[in-house]
Amino acid sequence: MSNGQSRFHVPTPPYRPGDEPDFTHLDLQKAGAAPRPDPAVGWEETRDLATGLVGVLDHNHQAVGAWNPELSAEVLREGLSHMVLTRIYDERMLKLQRQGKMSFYMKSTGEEAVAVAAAMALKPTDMVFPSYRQQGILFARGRNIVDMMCHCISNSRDNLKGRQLPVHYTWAEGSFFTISGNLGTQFPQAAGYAMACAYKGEDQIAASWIGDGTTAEGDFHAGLTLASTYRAPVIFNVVNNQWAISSNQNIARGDAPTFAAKGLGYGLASIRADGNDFLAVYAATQWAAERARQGKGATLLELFTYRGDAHSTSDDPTKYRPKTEFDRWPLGDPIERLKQHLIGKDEWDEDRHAKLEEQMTALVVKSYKEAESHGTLHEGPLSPTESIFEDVYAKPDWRLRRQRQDLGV
Amino acid sequence: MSNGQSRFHVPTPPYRPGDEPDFTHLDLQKAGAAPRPDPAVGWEETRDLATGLVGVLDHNHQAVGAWNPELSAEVLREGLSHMVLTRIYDERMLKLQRQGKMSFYMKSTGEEAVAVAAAMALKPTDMVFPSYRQQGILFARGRNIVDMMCHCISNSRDNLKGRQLPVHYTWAEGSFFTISGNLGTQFPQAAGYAMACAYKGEDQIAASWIGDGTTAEGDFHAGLTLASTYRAPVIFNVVNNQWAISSNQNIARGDAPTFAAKGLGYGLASIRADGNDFLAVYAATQWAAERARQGKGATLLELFTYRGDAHSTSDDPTKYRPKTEFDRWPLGDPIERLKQHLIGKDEWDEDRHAKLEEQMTALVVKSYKEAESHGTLHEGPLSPTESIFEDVYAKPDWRLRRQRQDLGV
Amino acid sequence: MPAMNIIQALNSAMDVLLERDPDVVIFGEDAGYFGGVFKATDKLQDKYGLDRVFDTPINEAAIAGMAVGMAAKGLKPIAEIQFADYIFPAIDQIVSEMSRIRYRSAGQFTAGCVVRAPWGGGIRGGQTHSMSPEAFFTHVPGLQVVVPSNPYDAKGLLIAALESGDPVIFFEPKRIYNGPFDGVPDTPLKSWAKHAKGEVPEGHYTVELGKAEVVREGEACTVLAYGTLVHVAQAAAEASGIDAEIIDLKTLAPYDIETIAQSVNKTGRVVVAQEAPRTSGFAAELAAQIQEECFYALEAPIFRLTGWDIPYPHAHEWAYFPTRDRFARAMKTVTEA
Amino acid sequence: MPAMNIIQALNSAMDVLLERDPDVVIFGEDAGYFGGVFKATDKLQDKYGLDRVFDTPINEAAIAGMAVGMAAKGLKPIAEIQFADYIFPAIDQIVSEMSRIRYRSAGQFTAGCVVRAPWGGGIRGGQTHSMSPEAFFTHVPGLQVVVPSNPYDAKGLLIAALESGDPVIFFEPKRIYNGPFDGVPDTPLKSWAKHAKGEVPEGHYTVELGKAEVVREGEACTVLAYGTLVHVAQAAAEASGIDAEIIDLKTLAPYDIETIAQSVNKTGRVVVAQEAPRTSGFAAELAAQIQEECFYALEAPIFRLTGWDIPYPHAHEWAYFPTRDRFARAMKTVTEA
Ligand SMILES: Cc1ncc(C[n+]2csc(CCOP(=O)(O)OP(=O)(O)O)c2C)c(N)n1
Ligand SMILES: Cc1ncc(C[n+]2csc(CCOP(=O)(O)OP(=O)(O)O)c2C)c(N)n1
Ligand SMILES: [Mg+2]
Ligand SMILES: [Mg+2]
Repeated sequence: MSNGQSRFHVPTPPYRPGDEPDFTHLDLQKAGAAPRPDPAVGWEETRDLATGLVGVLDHNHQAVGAWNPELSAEVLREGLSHMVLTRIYDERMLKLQRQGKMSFYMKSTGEEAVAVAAAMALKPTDMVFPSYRQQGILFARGRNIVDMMCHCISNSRDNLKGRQLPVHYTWAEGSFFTISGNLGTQFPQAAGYAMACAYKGEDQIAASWIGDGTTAEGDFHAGLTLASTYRAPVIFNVVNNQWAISSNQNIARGDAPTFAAKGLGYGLASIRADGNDFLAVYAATQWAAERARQGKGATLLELFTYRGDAHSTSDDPTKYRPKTEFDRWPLGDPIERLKQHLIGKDEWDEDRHAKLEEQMTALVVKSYKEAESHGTLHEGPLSPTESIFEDVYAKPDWRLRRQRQDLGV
Repeated sequence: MSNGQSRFHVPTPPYRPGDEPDFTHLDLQKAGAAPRPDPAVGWEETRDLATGLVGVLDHNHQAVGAWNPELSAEVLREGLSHMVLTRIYDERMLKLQRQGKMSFYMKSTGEEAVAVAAAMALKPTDMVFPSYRQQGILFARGRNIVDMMCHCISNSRDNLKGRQLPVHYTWAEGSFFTISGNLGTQFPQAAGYAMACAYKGEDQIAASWIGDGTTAEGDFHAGLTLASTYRAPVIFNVVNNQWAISSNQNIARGDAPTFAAKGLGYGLASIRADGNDFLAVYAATQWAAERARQGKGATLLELFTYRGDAHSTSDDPTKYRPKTEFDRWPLGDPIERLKQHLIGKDEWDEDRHAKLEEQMTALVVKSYKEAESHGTLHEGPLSPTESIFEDVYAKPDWRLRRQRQDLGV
Repeated sequence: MPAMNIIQALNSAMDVLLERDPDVVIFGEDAGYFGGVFKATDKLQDKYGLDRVFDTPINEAAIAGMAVGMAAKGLKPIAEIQFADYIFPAIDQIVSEMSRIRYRSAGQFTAGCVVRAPWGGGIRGGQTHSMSPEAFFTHVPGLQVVVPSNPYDAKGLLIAALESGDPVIFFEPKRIYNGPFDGVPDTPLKSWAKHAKGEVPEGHYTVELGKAEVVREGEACTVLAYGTLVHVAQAAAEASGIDAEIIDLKTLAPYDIETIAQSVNKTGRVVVAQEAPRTSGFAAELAAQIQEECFYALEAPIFRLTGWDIPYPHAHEWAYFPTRDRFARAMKTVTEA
Repeated sequence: MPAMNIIQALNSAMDVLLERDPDVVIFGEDAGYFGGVFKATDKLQDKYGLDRVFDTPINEAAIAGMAVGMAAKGLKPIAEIQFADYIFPAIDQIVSEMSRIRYRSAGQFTAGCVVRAPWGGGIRGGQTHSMSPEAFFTHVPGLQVVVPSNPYDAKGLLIAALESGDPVIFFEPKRIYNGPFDGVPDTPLKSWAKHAKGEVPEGHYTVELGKAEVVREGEACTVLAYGTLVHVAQAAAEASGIDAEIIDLKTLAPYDIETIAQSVNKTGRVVVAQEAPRTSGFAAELAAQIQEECFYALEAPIFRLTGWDIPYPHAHEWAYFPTRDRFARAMKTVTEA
């Protein structure tokens, strides 16, 4: 009975703690190999893209092939800078969480390109419906870092009045929807939002992100079904970082070849791209955005990446996967790859990179100081206590008025 | 604003009341043309089957091609007889509903093969999780007709004690699960049941049916995801009768090519078959059952058919589709096609057919008389009133005991 | 003023809303071309176009999620769930999303919309076409819950609901769509045309959310009801001769505590009624609040008249339903206690 | 007897169940190899195999639906929902299916299983890791709802739940997984080892469903609580010196009306407590039933001590939570009224 032999099939990850990960057998389409159809093609033309892998940066960090978005060095440096900032910010916040400055934190280490490149390829007014792991979008859109931190430490300047867990940002001004703790709910919402954009005859589109594990939720199906039926101008991103807390991507994916392939079953354009390749993410997003703006409907993008660190501050990944897996992962590190690409083009060097890191570290440290001057979760000041009764409705009814009295605030 | 031009896309049916339906443009794969791979093949080998159309009976009513299940004339006559009985039963029950003998009814006119052929291709012990439109399974499995009727008229012998709407049958002895009024819930249940069969090391499998419209529900995705992950021995049938009450199949399907193609996104074997071709339904079910029993997991079968009559006794289909659509529908009528096939083989003739219809009508009339002798909904006797408090739990708690007292029964 | 039944009144409300505001959109299963299985959206697609009144795939979570997304962009969606029994697949989008968008974004985004659903029993619908799931939604901060009991209110409340800017769960007592019901199983259908609240203005008007109405004044006891049971209570008062004061709550969240307390303080005796199963139903909330609010005025235990703790049965519907006779017995119990 | 915390006690219960009955299977998100995010299923996959304790895709409807299907085939599933806040995507399968399989099939099929979920707040989890959605489930005929408050009960109730043959929603107060909590925000964590109910037998035993326990006898008032708040109530009684009788309900559906009524008839004064938002919470059911049952014994309004009608806030968690001090004030109010 306990012989480890299952009578139905339960997928196991390729490697568990103690194993030596070896990804040499992974048959990934070479960078530059995927053709780039016109963004207005029928979804059928994306079949091979859904099981292939759109890549631009090759193993020599050169940009190759039809998907090369031909970005200026300036834009690339900007992307690099946002990704570096994202990583340094994440590191710092983790440390602060360990020091008890905030209740919880979630890093995006190794997945910075997925957020930053996409945000840069979209218009700043396109509405994004992210999960909790696309903080890179905020940096790319120029969100004030102090404000981000004030949210994370739930202080008196938290724009969410201390109501949300850290990293569950909202920023309407930056067209950044309110992040939910409930997985996947943003997909049908993004479809609805996109339909409303089309309804209003505006050029704006919507984009949403969920993880590989979250594709299993009913709301994934809800979102794609809506988009297929109404040809909503929305981009659905599946960030396949291969882990959903402790469960490997194969628990959600089952016997499907890729997550992108699921889009084909809805008649949606579907592309799998190298999520650690800034240029590939940029190019795929650009393609999907163009398609959406042309009225050709939604695209499902799978961005193949690796969750470089723990799921959140609440788990220890060495308990369920090899420590060395990230290093062995053949698609590498998005920051390192873009950096090498720029260096290869003579548009960057190690010194400038070190300096960038220094600057960003200084910015983060300085910002945190300022943020802390507005209070911290444990020491306050927080938003006024009575604010817990606000925003439940446009106007509080008798129940909330009485309850506020009962609490004596 | 009301120019009928939508700013997002809202699919409309090909024809509305008043239009002349014309299906000559429909490009359906010819009977006999689809190859029949071994049931143990990888799901990838079913790609073309998912967008094609498995058919056996050609336009001359001859059985052709690799999918011909080569059934004996005896078995075919049995199938014909079950289908004829199903149709006559449905007609009779509709009439009785109109006479006020029952609160509600749902016919399966035009879709008899989907239920009957599948049931005959399965083992009698395979557990079925039907929707409300596969009453044909019960006839094929030999359910007592009087008992079926007693359920529909909710009388004292209703095996469900009057608790369910008519046609929401349950018959555990016949491995027929309890039908839900909530669409789609049976898909993950069937997957779980199938997993339990595998867990127990039994040969038994599960099969479930939903409609085209129901594929949009989250539970469709839940069921297929489970089956893909755990390789559950289950057959998922999508009965594409082209209408979901008033909405055309394109509201649920959107831009997807077929419903079967959705299975490919889960890595499941997927087949579209001619649902009005008894032999094709039989063969496809047999193939999927063999695959499941071999431990190769689930199959998604789309059975392409047409809902020949109203959705239920609560709607009037002439309000949303042309009256002539069923007649024009190129895949015809499953009963007529099997009848002609048997006649063509010299195994049947019009006289025998007329006699069969007479016999079945007599059986239904006689059965109803008997059923009515056990009461009807309006005149009683019903199951004892106090039985409403039974089966909520294995044993009623104080609340139910008191409530029964309060009611005075 | 034209006589309308509840369906016509709802249809008129939506017509008014669509006409006045291009941001109003309406959708649901069979709600487009067909006009809904109960015909509440009849002819509206034809009048306003395919993108303003349309059919949805059969996925209630998608319907609610789409409403949230559209509302975030400034549209004013009215989403139809075909039967209240089928609202459960949408409940995560309603409980965890729709109700909290304003709160969790600290007012940066809102999700003002209406989710309409035919509700309640008495139509031989069996366990999946008869539910009264209002208690679930009254327990969710951020939601408003409305149940009209007549054509005039149905229209005025629906317009007020959409104009409130916050999400409203709008349950429609389908038993009385076409006429009031006295709670006697075999009474022939009456028409709204003969009922004062069957007169419905053509144009725009609102009935204020959060306000109850005393529909019958009396001294012997207070009866709190909503939807179908308002009429059953009235019939019971007439039939039994008990001088009951009957309050039609109309809005359950937030309910009108003032009107309720005023009556209870006068009568000291209370029946609270619901069709839903007894345990943890909305009647419990009312009873709990009233005993706190009016403790010293109460002369008898508050009587909860409810459905039983069983799924809604099909054949024995009338053994489950709080009929006129059960109502009369309840009134008798509280007045004689 | 070994000292266990609640997690260890639950783990031991599942170990016992898996060991005794090959039909028992356990599954949930991260419940397999990792042993669950709270470690309730730690090491069980290793001990019993991949097909008895396993990970599921992140789809709560699939989890509940799979449990129904497996139970129909005679397995005895224990399904874990990672947080009670995430039970909503599964609620249609629970409300419309699991709870009704026995009823609608007239006993031909059953769906005996347990749905476990970490529940309640006080852990800085914010609005999506803090909910107490028990009221929803107590409103559903066919479900049993259980909330243990200590390791001994957790194990005995979980075993009894699975052996009951009917579906049980089993909510685990995660605030007290590792030790009781006195309702004072900054009290350092205490250990279950020092608590009488922290002693847990290794083997099989059950704690009867539907039975409450008087955990503190007293004369001044009756306090009804479950889960975390049982301990907060006790701390409040000690701190305030009010001679409260405290009842740990343990099972909410069906709740133990006898034990409750006996106490209320003695004290005449009642506090009912819940962490969930106030309106239509489970405390409303208790208050409604008690005022009916014990009307003439009541000397003061029943006091509902609850969370507010707002989503569970993150930073101001302790302004929301029914703390020891709010408890003491409530007891004072009812005893002095
Ligand atoms: C509805 C719901 N179920 C479960 C959870 C608990 N949970 C939070 S994150 C997570 C894993 C998500 O994995 P994935 O989608 O791959 O995203 P990633 O964290 O890898 O970015 C789970 C199970 C949740 N937040 N919401
Ligand atoms: C969850 C849920 N939503 C809505 C309904 C109402 N409803 C009953 S049947 C039906 C149409 C189903 O169409 P389809 O799946 O194509 O099956 P068919 O009736 O054509 O066999 C609808 C919307 C329901 N029963 N359950
Ligand atoms: Mg992931
Ligand atoms: Mg259909």
